[in-house]
Amino acid sequence: MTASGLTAGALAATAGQLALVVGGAPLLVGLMRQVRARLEGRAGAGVGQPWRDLRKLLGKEAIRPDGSSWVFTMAPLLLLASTLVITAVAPFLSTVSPVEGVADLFAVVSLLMLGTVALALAGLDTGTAFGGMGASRAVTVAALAEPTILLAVFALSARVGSSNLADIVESTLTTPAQVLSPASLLAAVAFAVVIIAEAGRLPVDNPATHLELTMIHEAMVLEYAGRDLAMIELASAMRLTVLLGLGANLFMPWGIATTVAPLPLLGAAVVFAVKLGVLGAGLAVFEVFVAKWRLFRVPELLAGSFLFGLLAVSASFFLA
Amino acid sequence: MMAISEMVHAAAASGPAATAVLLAPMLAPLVAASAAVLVGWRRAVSWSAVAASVVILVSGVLAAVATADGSVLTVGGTLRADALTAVMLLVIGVVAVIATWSGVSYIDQELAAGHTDGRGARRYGVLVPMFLTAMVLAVLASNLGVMWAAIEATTIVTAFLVGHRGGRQAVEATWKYVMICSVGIALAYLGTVLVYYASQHAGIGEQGSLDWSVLVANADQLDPGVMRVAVPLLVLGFGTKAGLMPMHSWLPDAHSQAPAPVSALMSGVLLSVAVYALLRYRVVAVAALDLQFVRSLILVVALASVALAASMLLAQRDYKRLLAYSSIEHMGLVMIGVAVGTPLAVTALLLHILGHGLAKAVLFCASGQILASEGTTQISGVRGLLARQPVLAGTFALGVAALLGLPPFSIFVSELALARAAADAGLAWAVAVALVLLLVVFVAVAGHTAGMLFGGDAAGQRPPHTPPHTPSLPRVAAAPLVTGLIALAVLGVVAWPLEQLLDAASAIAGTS
Amino acid sequence: MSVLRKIIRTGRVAESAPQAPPASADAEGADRSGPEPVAPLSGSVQLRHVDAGSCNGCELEIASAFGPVYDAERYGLRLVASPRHADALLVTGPVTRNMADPLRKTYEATPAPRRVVAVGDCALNCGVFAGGHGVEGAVADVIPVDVEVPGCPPTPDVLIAALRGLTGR
Amino acid sequence: MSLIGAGLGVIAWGAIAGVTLGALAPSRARALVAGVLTSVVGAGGVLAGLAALGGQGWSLTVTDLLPLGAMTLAVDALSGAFLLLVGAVAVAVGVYSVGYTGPGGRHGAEPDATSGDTTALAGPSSEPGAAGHAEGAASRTAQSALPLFVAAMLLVPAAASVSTLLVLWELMALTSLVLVLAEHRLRASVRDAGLWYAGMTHAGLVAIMLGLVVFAAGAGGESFTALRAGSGDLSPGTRSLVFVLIFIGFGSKAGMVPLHVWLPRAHSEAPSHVSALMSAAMVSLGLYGLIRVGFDLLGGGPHWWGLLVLTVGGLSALYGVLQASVAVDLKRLLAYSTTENVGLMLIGVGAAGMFAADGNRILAGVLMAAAVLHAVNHAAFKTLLFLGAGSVLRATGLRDLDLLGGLARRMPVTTALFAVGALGAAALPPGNGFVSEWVLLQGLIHSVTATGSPSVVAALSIPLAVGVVALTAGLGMVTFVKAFGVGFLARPRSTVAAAASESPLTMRAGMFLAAAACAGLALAPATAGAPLTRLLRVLPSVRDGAPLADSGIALRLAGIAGSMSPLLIALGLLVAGASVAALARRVAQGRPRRVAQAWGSGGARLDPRMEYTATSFAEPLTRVFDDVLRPEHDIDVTPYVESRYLIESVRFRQRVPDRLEARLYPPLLAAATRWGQWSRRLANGSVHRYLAYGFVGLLSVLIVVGISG
Repeated sequence: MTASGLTAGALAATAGQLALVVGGAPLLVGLMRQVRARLEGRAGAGVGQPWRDLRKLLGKEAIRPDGSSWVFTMAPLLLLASTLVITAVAPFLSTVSPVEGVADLFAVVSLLMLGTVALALAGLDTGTAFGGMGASRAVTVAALAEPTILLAVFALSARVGSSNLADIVESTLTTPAQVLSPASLLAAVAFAVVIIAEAGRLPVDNPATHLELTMIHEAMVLEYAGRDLAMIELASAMRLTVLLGLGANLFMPWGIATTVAPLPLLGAAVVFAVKLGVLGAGLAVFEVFVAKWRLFRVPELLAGSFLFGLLAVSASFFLA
Repeated sequence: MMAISEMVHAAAASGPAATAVLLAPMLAPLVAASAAVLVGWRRAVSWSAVAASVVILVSGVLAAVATADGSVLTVGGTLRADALTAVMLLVIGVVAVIATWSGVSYIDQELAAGHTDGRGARRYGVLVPMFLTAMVLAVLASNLGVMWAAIEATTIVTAFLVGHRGGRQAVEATWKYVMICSVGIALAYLGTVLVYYASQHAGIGEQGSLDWSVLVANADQLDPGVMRVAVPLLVLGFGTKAGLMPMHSWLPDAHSQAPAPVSALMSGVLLSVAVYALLRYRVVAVAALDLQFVRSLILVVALASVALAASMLLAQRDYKRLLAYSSIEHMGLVMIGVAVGTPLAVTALLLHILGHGLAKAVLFCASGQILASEGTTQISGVRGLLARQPVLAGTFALGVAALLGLPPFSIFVSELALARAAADAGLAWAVAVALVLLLVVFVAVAGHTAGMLFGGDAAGQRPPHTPPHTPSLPRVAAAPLVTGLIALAVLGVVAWPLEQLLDAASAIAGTS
Repeated sequence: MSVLRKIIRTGRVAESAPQAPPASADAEGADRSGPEPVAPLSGSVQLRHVDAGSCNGCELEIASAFGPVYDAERYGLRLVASPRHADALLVTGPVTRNMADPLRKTYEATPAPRRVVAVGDCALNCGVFAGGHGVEGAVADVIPVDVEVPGCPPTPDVLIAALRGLTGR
Repeated sequence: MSLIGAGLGVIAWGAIAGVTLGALAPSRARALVAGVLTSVVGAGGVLAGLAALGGQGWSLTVTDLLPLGAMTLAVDALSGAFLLLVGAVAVAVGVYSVGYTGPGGRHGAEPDATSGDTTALAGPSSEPGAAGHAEGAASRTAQSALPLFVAAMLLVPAAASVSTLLVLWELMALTSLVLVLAEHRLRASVRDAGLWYAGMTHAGLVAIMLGLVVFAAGAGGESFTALRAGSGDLSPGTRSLVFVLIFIGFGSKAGMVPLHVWLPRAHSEAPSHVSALMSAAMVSLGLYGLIRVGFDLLGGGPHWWGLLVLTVGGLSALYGVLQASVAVDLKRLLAYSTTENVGLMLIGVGAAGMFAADGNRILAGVLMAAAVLHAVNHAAFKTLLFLGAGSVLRATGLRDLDLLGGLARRMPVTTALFAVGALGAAALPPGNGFVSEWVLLQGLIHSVTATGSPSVVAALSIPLAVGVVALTAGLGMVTFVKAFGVGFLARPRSTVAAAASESPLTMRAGMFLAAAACAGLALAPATAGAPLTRLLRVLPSVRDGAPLADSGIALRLAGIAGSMSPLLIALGLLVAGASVAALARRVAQGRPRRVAQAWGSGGARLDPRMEYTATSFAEPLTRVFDDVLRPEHDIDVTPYVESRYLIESVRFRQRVPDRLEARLYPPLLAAATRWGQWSRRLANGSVHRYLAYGFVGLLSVLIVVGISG
């Protein structure tokens, strides 16, 4: 394959995973809701419901609260943009990427935080009590989750000697036994907790609540309507997808293409979709069994996962 | 520069010029004093004291130029000037100029305020120049006995000046001053006699000698047993005059009660003249005894003085006493230099003496003005001075900054050099102790003066938009203070006018 | 694990969906012609519930409509917290004096295109509270009403049928 | 004449001109003169710094200056980095100060003492404190001290002998003290701040002086050349003593815990442009001193030196960021954030020391480069943030975040520029703080693979360090979301905030310069690669390799795997954002957003008092870190006189004091006071007693003489 062919293929891979995540993220959310509905004995609205919601929101009027500034209108753009950038750089379909070396795992984590910050600022900018409350809670949770996620990243990249996403994935592919190393397992647990916290799932946050006082994510976006809300909804779904996708490919990368030939890419897309579906369904099942925790128990959860992260890192040192 | 130097050298070679250089600083104040005796306190008389001080300063400069290469000026067998003397003459001259200069307006203010009368003013006009003469004599005397006498003469003169203001406190201060210094006089006398005894037994000269250069030349023949007793006595005796532990206790009272210019002279010069005496004796002592003994003795006294000053400064309530204790602290530092005694240490301590003299002159004169304007010497009675009297408070603040050892003022470089010298001599522990004590001093003094200087006036009662008071410090009072500060800053930045002289002086007094 | 056992034992409790109403005009009990399902809203309607002074009877029925048995969510309906997110207001009860202004504000806060569903007799004509000293009037007196659901309280299937007219599913 | 010489000449003459003209200029022109000269002095530093980083060397000895020593100056790449840093900060600050110290503005006014009270909504009723202002930062003293302060800071990295360094160091302390005290007439707290600052800085000086003097005595000379040559002659014990002493000394200037106590006071009470200079430039000179003496002159040391620095750095980072995250005073928040960032720099330096001791120079080089890079980045964003805070202060007279808000619409430029700084400080991409934290983390990550079999200490300390960096990053994010979100967004919480107007042009220009520096550092950090390599050549123990390979737009680490391209990330964000925006515009079909009243759950009109404040924003964190922060609560319940069951008013106050300070310093001060009170008894005025002292003294001396003789 020629160099230009390689580039073209890599571009295709990136475009493919962008399309897959953008298109699939609402479906993943729909799937999770559907699983949950079935477990609750309900029929459910169908996997495509989030897409229907988005389509409707795009046609609706957008509203800006009196007294807000450019931050309020820019925040959804930044949230979506940062998620798109993560989607582009993460190795979901192929380890070969035209944007290799642009962003490593630290950068990805920080970009996720950037989205959180954008939304928190927007919540504050509304000038409402709920907006401020949501922002305060969201950044508190994020601030406590960030150390955990960085430690998990550290544990993963320390053994590889690189925080480059593709390198980590390839290293796991070549030596599968690594996955079962204590460092990796501990990191996986820590990472799982972080996914729950960052994506605003139970027991940290209840995505389906209507009670403002219990909200975190929802409270920040109470003022958004129409296309702005659509962007936020899409971005939130994508963030969940990206987090699950990272979890899947960092700890179970099998199926990912190591070339950019069309067939492996297609296979990788299918495998990736299946992995996400399984993970999403699993998360939904998990959510049925837990209730939302009191806000001030959340730090305990995160502290626990921080400890896991620390153990993972220490393990990677001692058992390297 | 060269031309002047050659001129002076040519002059020094011929006796009369040297005589003029050495006699003028003693005679000029006497002329001023007799003028005061004759006509009482007049503007011209007060300026004549300034003129006499200028004469001292000029002869100091001439002596410095003449002796910076290590040569010695002598007049008969009694007066002698080497580089070390020249430095001291400079110190006396500089401080005297500032003190007498600000004395001009000070006594006028005292008269106007009714704190003193014509007789008091005349007495002041007579005694201050005599005080200067005595100190000049002390540094010029080639005989250690004469030096002792001259230093003790200052006690007599200044006793009247301390009591100048009258009143219970002043009299009490005078009483303490006389009492304690008499003890010091006696101890120093005893020490001097013992040295004389030792020199007699060593067969120096005909019947022994107290001539410093002769003693130094034959120091190794002096009986160590006698010198071991003599040296502590001298340290305690002259230490009394220098305000060192444990004979320091006259100092805070005397300095706080004396008229401001006199306090400036006492603190800025008198103390260091006593140190000068010890510095002369140290050369003899080190040669006669072992270095370790002399060093430990002086170091203990020095560190104890700094420690005492630091303790007393912590809870000080009176700003003139604050300055007095700060003098004890600085004399302690200088004595650390004496204890170390390496050329670098001597250079540093001489610069320190000069810097301290200037800073104290400025500060005591400024505190006199503060007393005049605020009517109290209590620290808590003065608030927000910078807002009301920017010039006065500014000079006071800068003086304190200089005193605390902040650049660009020369005390910083001399302290630094002292620390280096001590560390080089293997006394890093002493440096550590001294620096920590200095930190305590710094915090204490800074805290007290910050209370006096900063804040809105009248404890922030004044709203910020009323116009500030006009500076009420008269120009004639401000000029000497500002001059002193500028000199202090120049000394701290520029090396050339003094470096050679100080090196020559350190070659005389320093031992490695 | 007991939860899991229960889930397995219970299975699906949602009743099978009744036939979608052919047109909203046939919606049961609509005494004035409801609006055509608006195109952008088709398939997804978020509802903001406003209790304007209800006796809580209607609330019970609404809750049950969104419960497992009737499962209103399967038609693309969802209750939301903010009127900004809502496409339609679900107003119950007669409008009391204290709730008139909040109701107007809620209506104002809802982005266009927006619908108002008046639920229950009280919302339609104040029911037994008509003429009460604290009652401002029916919902239609305060904000324009698009869909009316009569009944005291309306049963969930009636409610759902009316709401399905909005989603078109 | 080399460029460095020219630059230093500009600095010296600019400072002299600044003092003279600042003192002589009429009050109307003073702000302009002082500002321009400050910028000129800064530009001299930038020139010299760039030349030095470009590979030039320079040295000069003037024996006629500085008695009992000689003014010895030498500039190498390490000096160059800090010359550039300080100079660049000064340029921006100089431009800014023209407007800030010029006429107008509320920053001279007494701040609202009743913050948190209901009356605060009324705001200070006094008119802009023009007169008070002239007495403060615009006073003759303050204006002429400004260029001198900058010059002193710039010359510190050029000093090449112990005396020169210490003189300049103290000159810097004195001039900064004068500037901190500039507004002493307006607020009583200024005096306390000045005192704390003076005391702590002098304590630092004592440590540095002692350390360097011992060093010089052991090495047999006081010039840096002599120290470098003689450092091998020192015994290990002496070397460690020197290192610990200078670490304490320079650390106190850098604001590490527990010597940071002056920082929140001085930085918040000083005029804002001075805060910027102190926090951004002066603090990093503490880092310079540590690197210069520890790694250059001493040439590195045993493993535990690094561990000590790492530990203190970690504690500083955590404690600083925790206090910042709950701070309510904007400038205090920024000051604590300085402690945090200094902690991060120290983590880098400490880890570098550890790996250097292990012989891993490549990794040590990367970590050292991370520390220096972070110092530069911190300087850029902290300048910007303090200048932004100054603009707010000038416009409103407020530093209290709880009373601010709504500035985004009233001061759009300030808000946007502050956002740039906050992005950098929160260490989020595409900000500049992210870049250096990334390098730092990379260095730490590779400690596993690079060291092979790491020691137990390293295996425990490095993960903890990573945890600290990570937690710091998270809490830093909270801090700056709070500072920006509460301070600038939403609706104003007080009438003064509602009446704010945009700052004058010069102030905006100064902030813009700082923001441009932030952007440059954020997007093209790889250009720092060659200068950093040159800098590391100065330090023997870390000098192998080139830490940042200059590979165009991507930032690559040499010797270890790791790459990231901030420019492409920013570009990606821009492209993604722009295309999403374009799509959204298509979808919107020209329908504008409706402006509606914020949704207040249908209740009455939203009152500004219903908004979340900085205090409430930080409440969850305060609870989470309750054990460390120990906030003080104070509840006053006032019942009606008729019945104690009927409550008329409830007042709740919460303060988060500095625990560390409260634990350490009051006992010390109390002990000093007791000591002082006790020693007063020594001088009770009795002549008998005084004479007794003399006799006891005489007796003991004679006894000692008798025994020893």
